[in-house]
Amino acid sequence: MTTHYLVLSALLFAIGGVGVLVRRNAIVVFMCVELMLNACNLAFVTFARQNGNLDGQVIAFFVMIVAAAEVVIGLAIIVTIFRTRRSASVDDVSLLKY
Amino acid sequence: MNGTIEAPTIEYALLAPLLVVFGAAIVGVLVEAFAPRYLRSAIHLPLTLLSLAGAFALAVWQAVKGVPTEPAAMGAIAVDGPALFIWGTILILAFASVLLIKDEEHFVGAAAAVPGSAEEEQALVERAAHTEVYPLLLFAVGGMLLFPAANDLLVAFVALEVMSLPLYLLCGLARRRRLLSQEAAVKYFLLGAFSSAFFLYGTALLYGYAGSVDLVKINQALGSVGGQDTLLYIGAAMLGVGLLFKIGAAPFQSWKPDVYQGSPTPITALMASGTLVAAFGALLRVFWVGLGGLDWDWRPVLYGVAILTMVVGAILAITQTDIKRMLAYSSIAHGGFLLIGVIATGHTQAENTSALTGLLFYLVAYGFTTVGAFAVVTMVRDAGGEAWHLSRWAGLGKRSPLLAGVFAFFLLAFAGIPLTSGFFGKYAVFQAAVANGATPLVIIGVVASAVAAFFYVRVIVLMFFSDPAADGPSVVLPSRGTAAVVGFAALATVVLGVFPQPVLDLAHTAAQSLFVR
Amino acid sequence: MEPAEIIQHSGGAIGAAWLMIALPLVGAAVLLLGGRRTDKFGHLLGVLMAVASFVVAALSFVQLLGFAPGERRRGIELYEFIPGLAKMGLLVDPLSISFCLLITFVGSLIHVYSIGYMAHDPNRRRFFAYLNLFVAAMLLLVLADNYVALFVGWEGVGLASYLLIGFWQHKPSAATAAKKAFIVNRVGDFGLLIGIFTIFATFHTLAFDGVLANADKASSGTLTAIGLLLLVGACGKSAQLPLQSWLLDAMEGPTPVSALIHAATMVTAGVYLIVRSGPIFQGAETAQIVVTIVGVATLLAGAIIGTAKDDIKKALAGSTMSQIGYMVLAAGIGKAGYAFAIAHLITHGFFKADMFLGAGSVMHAMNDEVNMRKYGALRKVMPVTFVTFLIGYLAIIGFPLLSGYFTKDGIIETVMEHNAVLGWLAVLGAGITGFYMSRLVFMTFFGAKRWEPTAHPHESPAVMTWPLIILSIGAIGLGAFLVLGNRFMTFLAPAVGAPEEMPAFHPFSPTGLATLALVAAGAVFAWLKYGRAEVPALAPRGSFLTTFARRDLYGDALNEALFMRPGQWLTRLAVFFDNRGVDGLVNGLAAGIGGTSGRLRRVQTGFVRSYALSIFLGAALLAGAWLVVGNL
Amino acid sequence: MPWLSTLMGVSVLGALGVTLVRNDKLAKQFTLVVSLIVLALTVAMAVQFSPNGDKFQFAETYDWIPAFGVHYGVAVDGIALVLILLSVILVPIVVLASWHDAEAGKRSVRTYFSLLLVLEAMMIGVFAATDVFLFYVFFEAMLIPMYFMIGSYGGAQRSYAAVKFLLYSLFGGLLMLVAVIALYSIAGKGTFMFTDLVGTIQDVTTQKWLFLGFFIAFAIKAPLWPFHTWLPDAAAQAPAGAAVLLVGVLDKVGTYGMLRFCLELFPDAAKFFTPLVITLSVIGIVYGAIVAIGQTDMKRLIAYTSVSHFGFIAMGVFAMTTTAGAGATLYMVNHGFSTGALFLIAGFLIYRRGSQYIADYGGVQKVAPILAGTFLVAGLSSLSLPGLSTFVSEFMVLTGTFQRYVVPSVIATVGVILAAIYILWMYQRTMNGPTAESVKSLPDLNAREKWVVAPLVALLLVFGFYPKPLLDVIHPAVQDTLSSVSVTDPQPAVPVAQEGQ
Repeated sequence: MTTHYLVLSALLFAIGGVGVLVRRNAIVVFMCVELMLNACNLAFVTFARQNGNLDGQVIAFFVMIVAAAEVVIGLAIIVTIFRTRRSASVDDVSLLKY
Repeated sequence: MNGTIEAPTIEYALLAPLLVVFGAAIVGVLVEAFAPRYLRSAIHLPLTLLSLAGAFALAVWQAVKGVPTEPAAMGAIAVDGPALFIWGTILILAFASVLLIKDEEHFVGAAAAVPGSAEEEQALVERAAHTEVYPLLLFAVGGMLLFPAANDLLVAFVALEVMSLPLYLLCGLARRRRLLSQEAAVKYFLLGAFSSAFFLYGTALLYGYAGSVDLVKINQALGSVGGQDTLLYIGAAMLGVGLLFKIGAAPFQSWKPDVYQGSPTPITALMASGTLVAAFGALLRVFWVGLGGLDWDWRPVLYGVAILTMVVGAILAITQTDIKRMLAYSSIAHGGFLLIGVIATGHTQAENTSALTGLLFYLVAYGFTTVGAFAVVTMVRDAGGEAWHLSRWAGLGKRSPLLAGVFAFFLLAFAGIPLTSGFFGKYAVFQAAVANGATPLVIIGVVASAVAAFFYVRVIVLMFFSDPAADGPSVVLPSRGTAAVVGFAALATVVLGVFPQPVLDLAHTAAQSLFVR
Repeated sequence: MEPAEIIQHSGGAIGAAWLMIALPLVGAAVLLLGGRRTDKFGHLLGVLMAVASFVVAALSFVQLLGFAPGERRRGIELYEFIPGLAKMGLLVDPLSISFCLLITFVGSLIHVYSIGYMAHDPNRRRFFAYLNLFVAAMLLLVLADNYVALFVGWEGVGLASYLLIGFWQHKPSAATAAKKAFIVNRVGDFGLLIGIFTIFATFHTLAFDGVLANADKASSGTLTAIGLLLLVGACGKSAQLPLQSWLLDAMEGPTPVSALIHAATMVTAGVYLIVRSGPIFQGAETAQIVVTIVGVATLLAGAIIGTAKDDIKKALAGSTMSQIGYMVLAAGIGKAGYAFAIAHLITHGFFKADMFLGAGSVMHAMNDEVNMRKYGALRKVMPVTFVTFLIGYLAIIGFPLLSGYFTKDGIIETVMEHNAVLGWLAVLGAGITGFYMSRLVFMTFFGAKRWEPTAHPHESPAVMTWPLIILSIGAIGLGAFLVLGNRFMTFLAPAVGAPEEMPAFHPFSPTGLATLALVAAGAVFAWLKYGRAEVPALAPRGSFLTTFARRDLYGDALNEALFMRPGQWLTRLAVFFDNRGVDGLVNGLAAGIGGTSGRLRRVQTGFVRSYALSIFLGAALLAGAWLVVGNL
Repeated sequence: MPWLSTLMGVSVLGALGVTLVRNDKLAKQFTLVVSLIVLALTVAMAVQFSPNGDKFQFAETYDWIPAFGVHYGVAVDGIALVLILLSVILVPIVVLASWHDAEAGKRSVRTYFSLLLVLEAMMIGVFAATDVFLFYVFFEAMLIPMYFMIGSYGGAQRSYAAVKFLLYSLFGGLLMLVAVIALYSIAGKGTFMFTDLVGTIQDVTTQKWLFLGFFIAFAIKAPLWPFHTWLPDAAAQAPAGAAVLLVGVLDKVGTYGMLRFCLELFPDAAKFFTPLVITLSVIGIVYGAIVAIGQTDMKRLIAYTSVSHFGFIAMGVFAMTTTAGAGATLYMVNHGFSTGALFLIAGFLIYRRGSQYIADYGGVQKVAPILAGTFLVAGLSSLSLPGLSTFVSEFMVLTGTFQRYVVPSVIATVGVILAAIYILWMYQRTMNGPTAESVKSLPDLNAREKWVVAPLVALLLVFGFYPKPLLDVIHPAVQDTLSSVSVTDPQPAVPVAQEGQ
């Protein structure tokens, strides 16, 4: 029955991935990445249960912390560029190309 | 298991270099918090340099004292020959980058201030500076040290993030061309996070497959566990995505040119040298140790990736007009060449050792030359800061022959002309590959490097054979640090090109026992 | 009877035979390197060297006579030239010594003559340097004891001839003529070279004694091949068909050059080669036949060309071709013909040189006018020239008891015995000779004055007339001396062999009479047309035959159509192909890569999301690939 | 005494010294002195060479990179010796000839001459290397100084020419690198020493692949048709002096490599590919000559004549008869002198008039007889006139080839005719005829230039009549090479017992 959880996590991961591809707003894109991380967490926890050891659950905590740190950095950067350009659309930042 | 958790044992001595760097970083943060502004950089610089030097010394002491054959910290971190060698390399490169950072020129006064705004003006006036740069850099270096030494995927993931997050910030702190710098930061951040998500998911799947994230255990599981191969393959692939992203292998190379171009040059130097070395260390460990039993499966895949990377790197570089962007593509191409070494695993330990030796040597050679090249880039400036556009480099050979000569020498090393370090790097890797039957790959490799030679040569032509532009860029008198870096890099490139034996021996002893299992 | 063995020799004049070559070589070197400093005495040095070399030749000749006939082939080792291929050595035997005497003697006379002829030329020193160079090379050619050394001399004389034809190189015509001569000769040398390769491949030696003594051991096929290849070389050097075209243009050179190189000596080298390689030809029936055919064809062609030329030198050049045709014809017959061929070669050397120098003295007098239609009635103003020229004329047409009579008649007789058709053609040739030579003499010395108003003809200075006189003496007596009692044939026998029974000389043989009759007819016809009748100042259009002759039997036209134009076309094509084709391919490849790069870098759009997409797809690709590989 | 190392050392130190000299004139004189010292030393070495002694003499071998089995191994056999002699003789001449070349572009004179000396050291090294890897290193590293000499001091199209030259050769070199590596790992000897590697590759298929790897590199270097198109550009753009070293020496590395490595390391493959190589050579001989006839630029013309000549050399090498092989080796030397003379004198002419185009000249002979005369001699040597050394070598090559391959050598002999056409026609267009206005005031050769030309002409003449000294050195080496390829000369149909033949 754990497979359902795995499927769900895969689904979430996919949604997150697609979200990154389709959404323009940097914040949303970033949220999608977070979603992917959480999908991973779900997978970890599930596997922890499946394998009957705690590592997976421990790892989940690690991931959350890392994700939190990522948020800090991420928002800092996104906010800066928003202040500069008055827009959070990732499609506007395309000076560097070719 | 009965729920009780016994306290872990940690070999602090083995991890000393890591701890020194991280410790220094935290001290740095405290300095930011409590030291008065005017003192900060005065404290930071010696602190950073000393910590790096100290870490290096410790690493050397470690190596002299005898390389441990057991993973440390409950099997989380493996301080083995290759790891120590890579540590040494990264620390030297980081040291060099710090020397480049030293002259504040490169970094923005107030990152929060909107470009062209009053605040920025004011920041300039009161000569404000973001001294956080140093602790950030130390954190990044710490991550770089941890990444290749991580013996389980979780540590690897954490190390990856610890290495990346500070870099994301540092990318955005360029003093000039701030829009580009910030853009680089955003791109690097989003894509980095994206790719690390893949890495994590891969970890999860492998955990699901092997029931552990410990590389050794995973490797053992490869044989035993059956029926879940799909899990394994997809997991391994996802893991690969994360790692290949960091080396900038095609098709995951797209971030490299933009980020290298946008970032402050010293940071570019650090990323192009340190990050690459670290990433390759990790890649090697994951694929040789974690998926060692799987090599018949991943070798063909990496085969394709290597070819694609070399070709894309070489071909796209030809038409670049921005020096940093061109170097970025060149580093992509070199990533491809290095991948050849990763693939050149054989059946006997000796064969693997020679492959690993070649790879390590290549990393050293390439790292030093790269730092040197970017150091030169920082010195060629005009009104708007560094003169990035190649057309501005025309006739540099006449205005300042020495600098142009050195740079030309670096370029020749990149192109792999004999009597430069680059040649022996390529040679060592190619030889290992041929010895292990990857000759076709090598042939593609040499063709690619012939193509690559074109754009290195093109720059030389610009610098020496074409006449200088009237308002050509001026070469700033280098600060002592920068001069030292350039000199050191040039020296390394010569010495490794003429007498590679000592370093080869060193790499060989490091690779002797391969990675601990 | 077969040629005698070669005996290694040292000491005496023969031992010092190399001086014959060295002396003029030194002269040339001194004059060329000495530069202006040697201007004052340059010509004297040149003459001195030529004469000195004649002295050596004469002494060697005397010493050679001292030996018994069977021991008159003396080989002199000098040094190892090309290890494994050839030594540098000389072969002094009746054949080579006869050439040496001819070359050095006539050569010296022409040197003397040139002092006067070139007196007013600023580059006289260089002229003498080249003359000396020529003499040296020619002597090496005839003295060499192997084919490589022979080839060295062979091309050496070619070089000298190139330099001397183009001596007035500021004249484009001269420069072109010189180049043409050299290139056509190279075509001949092409054949000679391959001949030499074949010889080496067959015998693994290039020394005469090695090759010729063993020629009979080789298959006749090989010998035929070698023979024909050598013949090609001979044709080039001796202006035989089909490589004759250069000789007429070569008249651009100063007249002494025409006399020495293009009449007396160099052009006869082909004959020497054929005679020297006798054993090879004797083993190759076909080759011999081809030789005789070439000879006949050329002797007629030359004669015909001679009939139509108004340029006195070109007329003489035609006659030279024709006379050499006789020699080649004789040489093609084999042992029976060799002696006569060489004898005629020697006498021809004298009387043709005599006439060329005469023509030179006439031109000298008529400020370098060569068109005979502008001459006439010169016999009164320049008696010496006239008389000597007349002697040469009588000699060449074979007037009884003069040189040509004996030698040429000898050839005709021999050919007649060998093959009637060839014989009668030779006779016909003699008749034509009678006509065109008479025409030449009448137009030049008889009839009315047709001079340019500016012309004030006068007799040439003694330094020029004395050589004429000496040469004409040779033209009178030499033939009788050589032929009567087969003196020359017996002398040559050790070198080239001789027929089993010596030919008896009978003065009034039917052939001889027929020849005389034809010659007389020709002369009379010429008298009617050019002696008595008024010669038009402008050449009349003339019949098709005349134009045919005037245009050198369309030889040049043929070469142009066959080689020059296609050649130029081919060159242009090749250059185009090289730039567009070969190089284009390379540059195209480079451009292709550049273009690819230019298009490919567009993929790097700068949009984060497209990068993310590439990563996403990359991940999918990687996973897919892995699954595929893993499940194989 | 470590002769070869000394030679290289002296030139390298000289190169460093030149960069330190401040004044240009002094730098030139210094360079000249250094190159003359090297020449003297080389001659001193050459006289101690015993032709019938060991194959390799003056050998020095030290470990360089044990990890790769790479040695610093230098020594000479007859072939290498004469080529080194060629190089060290040409260098001082080139120095003297390029006295003013470097100044044309307002670029550093000292750099030019120090590059020249660096190049000299590398030229010695590449011929002396007895370690395949060391050979490769020199083979590639040589490109760089030449690249800078062409690129910085060349004509209008210099950078295009320089890049083309570098990339073309580099590409070949990289292919060779693969072959070198493969040779090492397949031989499995753990060493790169040439003598140890000979005969280690037995499998014919492997031999073929490795042969191709080496051969293509050498064919590009030599250059053989159809890899030749870089040469005309490079030679036409390079300053005369550099062009001499490029065509006279650097390209010889290609043909030398064929003789030394392609034949000895891969005998079976060499035999297998002989028809192909001979075909390419013959095409090159005729094609190069025809294209040369069509050139309007003097230096390009000379370059194309070299394409033709390299055809002869390659043909001689692969004919695999003693005569042809020795001839080819001698050809390498003579061609250096003769083309050297042609390029330099053409250079003098171009320096005076400032145009490479034949059409801009005419009647020079009248105003500058010595220049014209020497030019003619050089030209005649290029069309291999007997009496000049080039004839000996060409004759040997053709004779030797004819023993085995009749048709090719006959076609090749056509080149002899074509040579007469391209040389004499160029001479006529530049030197003969009415003097062109633009050259009316052309000065004749000055003392320095005479000193440049004199030795070359002397060498051409001396070896033209007395090639024995060179051939005595070359013959044993070539025979040794052929015996290791295990071929024997074809026997004559009519064997004639000849002493000393």
